[in-house]
Amino acid sequence: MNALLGLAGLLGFGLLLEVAPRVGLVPERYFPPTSTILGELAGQVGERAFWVAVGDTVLTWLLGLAIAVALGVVVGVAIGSVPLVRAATSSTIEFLRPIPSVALIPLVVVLHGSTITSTLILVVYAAFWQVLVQVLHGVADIDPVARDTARSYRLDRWARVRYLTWPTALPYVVTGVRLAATVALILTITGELVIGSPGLGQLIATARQSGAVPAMYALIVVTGVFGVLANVVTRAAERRALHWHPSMRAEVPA
Amino acid sequence: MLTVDGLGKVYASHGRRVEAIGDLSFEVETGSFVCIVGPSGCGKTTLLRCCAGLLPPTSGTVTLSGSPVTGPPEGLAVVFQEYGRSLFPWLRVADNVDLPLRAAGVDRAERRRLVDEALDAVGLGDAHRAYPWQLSGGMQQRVAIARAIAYQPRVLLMDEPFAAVDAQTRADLEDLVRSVWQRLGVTLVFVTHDIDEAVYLGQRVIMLTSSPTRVAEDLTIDLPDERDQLTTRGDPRFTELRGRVYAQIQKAKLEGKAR
Amino acid sequence: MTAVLTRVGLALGLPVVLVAVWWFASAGSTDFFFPPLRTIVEVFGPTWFGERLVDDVLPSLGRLAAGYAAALVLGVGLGVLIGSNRWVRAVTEPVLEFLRAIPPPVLVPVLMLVAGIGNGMKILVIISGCVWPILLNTVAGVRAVDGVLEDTCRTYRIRGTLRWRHLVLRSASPQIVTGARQALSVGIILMVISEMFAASSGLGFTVIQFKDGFQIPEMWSGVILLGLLGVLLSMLFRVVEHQVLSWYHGSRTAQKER
Amino acid sequence: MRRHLAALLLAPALLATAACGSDEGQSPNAGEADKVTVGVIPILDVAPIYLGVEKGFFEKRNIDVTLEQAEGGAAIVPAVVSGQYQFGFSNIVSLLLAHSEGLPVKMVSNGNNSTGVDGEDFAALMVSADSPIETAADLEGRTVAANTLQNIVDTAVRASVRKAGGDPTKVKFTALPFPEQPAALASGQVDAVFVVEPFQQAVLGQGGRTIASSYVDTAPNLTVASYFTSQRILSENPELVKRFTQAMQESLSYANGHPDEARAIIGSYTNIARDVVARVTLPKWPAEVNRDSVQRVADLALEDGLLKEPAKVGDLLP
Repeated sequence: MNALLGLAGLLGFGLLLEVAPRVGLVPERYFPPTSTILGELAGQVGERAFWVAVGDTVLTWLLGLAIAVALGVVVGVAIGSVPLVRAATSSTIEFLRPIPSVALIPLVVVLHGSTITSTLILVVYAAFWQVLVQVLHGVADIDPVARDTARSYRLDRWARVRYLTWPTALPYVVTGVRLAATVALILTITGELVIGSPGLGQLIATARQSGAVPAMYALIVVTGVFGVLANVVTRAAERRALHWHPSMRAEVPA
Repeated sequence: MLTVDGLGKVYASHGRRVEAIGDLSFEVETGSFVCIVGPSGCGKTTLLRCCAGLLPPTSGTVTLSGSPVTGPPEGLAVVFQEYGRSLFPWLRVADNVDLPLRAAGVDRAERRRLVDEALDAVGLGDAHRAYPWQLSGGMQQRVAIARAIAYQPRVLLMDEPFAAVDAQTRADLEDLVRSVWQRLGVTLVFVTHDIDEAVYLGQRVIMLTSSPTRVAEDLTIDLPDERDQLTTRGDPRFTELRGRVYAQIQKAKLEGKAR
Repeated sequence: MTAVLTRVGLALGLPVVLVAVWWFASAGSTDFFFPPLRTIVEVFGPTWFGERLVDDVLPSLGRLAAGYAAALVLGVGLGVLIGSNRWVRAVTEPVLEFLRAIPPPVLVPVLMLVAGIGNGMKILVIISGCVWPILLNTVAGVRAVDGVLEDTCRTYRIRGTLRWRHLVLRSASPQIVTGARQALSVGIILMVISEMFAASSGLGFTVIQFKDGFQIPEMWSGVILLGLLGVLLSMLFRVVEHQVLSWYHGSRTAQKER
Repeated sequence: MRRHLAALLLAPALLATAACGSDEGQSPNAGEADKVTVGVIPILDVAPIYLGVEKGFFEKRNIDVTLEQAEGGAAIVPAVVSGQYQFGFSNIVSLLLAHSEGLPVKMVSNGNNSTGVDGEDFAALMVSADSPIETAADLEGRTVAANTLQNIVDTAVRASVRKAGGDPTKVKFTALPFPEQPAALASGQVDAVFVVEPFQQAVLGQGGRTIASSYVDTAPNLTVASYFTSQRILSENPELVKRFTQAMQESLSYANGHPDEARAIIGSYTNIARDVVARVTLPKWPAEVNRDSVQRVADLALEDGLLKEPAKVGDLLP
């Protein structure tokens, strides 16, 4: 039922955007009707350049995400497992985290030019914090009784990480990955758009430069689809990883 | 007078029909204290929600002072079982009590007086500025009762209000409810699954069957009006009435299982 | 006393060490793109405290404030409307999910077409990015209003404005705040990006100008200023959140202890 | 601190993408062609190097050229300095600025020059048909769109304003890419634009009118842009630079002498429509840098406050 209503909503939205420019409610030059956008999209899908761009975007996105997750987990577990280190780093983390990643754009451009490396740096920087913070929460969430039990059975450090820290932190890691995936996608496209590294963002910039408005919209739709996919996939992964967990955690203001 | 006439409620979900209430009829005299008991899961809460106008019945009617109840009627207050969820956690105790009065358009000075009186009456005269979650469970339920008192309802419905508080607090709260009823002269319908509580509190006890719920028996409690935890519960008549209610509920349970 | 000292030491220790490391490691730097920290600090004051504060920094912050405020009003307003009606919610949900999933910066070129290159465009860009997290979180929050509280309001005939103010908005406020926090970081990003596209003033614009003019220490100082602003705004947000949600954190702690 | 942290974080990223990154410090193997990457901007101005590559002027000097397109001169300069590109193309103001800020850059060849003919240059300061603006002096208090600020464009526009008797400090500039300028002018978002070909044709097409040929106003036969390299390449491999300069000079001369072939090659690396390519005004491509014009631009940049102190033009020129 809800799915049907939602579909109706999508269709209605598409119809609205089709009709509004046609009847002159909004200028057609700036708001091409849905059919034009979809036609343009179909045209793009047939082109090699489009798929190359998609490939570049996905590569940057996933590579950035993978690096951020790996770093976030390793650094998070390392910091989180030693209370003193955690206490000593918390102010630094709280300071570095809100630094807007786009502030780094001029720096990376100067250092690495319009390359994928530049965009990757932005992506990794932005996504890393999402993972790190969740991992730190996760490691802090270890049940004290379980910890004492592990100690009393004289599990060594590695076994503790393997059987205690990791399972406790896993749901948080997955949540972190979900949040990081969204942020990473935004920064990937932003980097391509602003820095000009190859990918969908750069195609949008090119479309803008040549005044190809429908192409711009078509590509924006594609980025939206990527965003939805990222959400759906990571949410499903989250449910899978968490199904055994007592609380399907919602993001709470921390 | 609160009249329940031929009340029935059927829940339909996922293609399954669940008949929660079969056919219920009873009356509650104005100013009387009626307890409703029944085996767990017999639709007590459903009945109460129908009476409060929170849930439309599938069949039959609820009438309050001659007018049918189609939505929450004026002059009716409810004390819910889940005290933790019925108080606004973002409002202080006094503001929680005050909010319904503001909605009713009572002027500021009068509201203040009513809130003070109500909180004093439940023994929370010094908790005005606290947040509900800073109080114990029993105290939170006192706040909910104070809110009902300050509202000056003609009818007060209570849905297993003490199910989740400890035994000692519970005894105190029972006495509190009795005294509030006597002082305000409200019509009080008190739903509980606790047989002792029902007999101790009410002028009448209406016993329900398992669902689909019907009235199993309507019993007048002929204990003296002045009740207290020691003497009333020690009274042989109390034991006798209690035994009778107990037997009836056991029977209802067995019948329920047999079905 | 020692406890306080330890805490201060722990909070300041690492940052001081890191800055010191940067300071000394870069002291003799001859790499054009990594000027000594000392040089950056020296140019920081003259670069930003003066005309640029009025001409660039404040207009940027003004646009951010305007866009963010508008997004809050719009997001909460629409969110409450959508969240309190099951049908509207079902119909709009996929559309909203899609709109939210669009990376906000890609809207900059489109909005430039529509709204030109002035303040209006930049504010619109900020709104267009900030509104989604607020809107969707509000919808979720409104939807999750406690059933018992809802019943309480009904029986006590608490309706209209009182109900919106004291039930719906307050119930949803933890989620609204979550959305507002996400929106703030998106807003800062968009403030900078919108100025990188077409502008004659603003923080993002100025930093790019420094880059194009090869004034690398000044550019670094701009990057640091942006970072400091991000940190400052997030601290400000925390203060506000503490005010708005003190009941929420209190009740959660109380629940955990029970 | 952030930088160090970032570096730390990014070490794996850099390793992983080393393949797409730069391969600097390559040494020429005997017998094999020297591989060089040249950063260019996809505009008319660089037609000679494309033509030269096609004609084999580089190949016959044992240089294997890869042309990389970048956003603008300001982006190419750091890439050349860091060794990502061996040579680059940039307007001379960006080079003067870079040089004055201490970046080790050195011009190696002329890039392109204005036609020197007022009203018939490949770039123009333009207003819309119904604009009250008659001369550059009327731009006081108005907004002019420039593709990027702090380069030859705003310097040239200020030169036009000055020449027309106006006060250049009172002109406001907005950074807006060339392709968007015609629309911005038409919708009144800016009062004037400074466009190069083919956007000059676009503005003409919508009825716009030229109020000044700013490059002509700046200096006679102004050298607008040039090819450059880094001091490091120059000192490590002066002989390669010499060969590159020779190949460039041959390319420039050839392009200057064969405008039709230049037009044809423009169509291959830009998206400019064929009929527009046929119409555009081409720049001039002399083989030698117009030294006086560079000095003149340096003086103007100093006057405008772009440069803090007089540029050592002699150090920058080839």
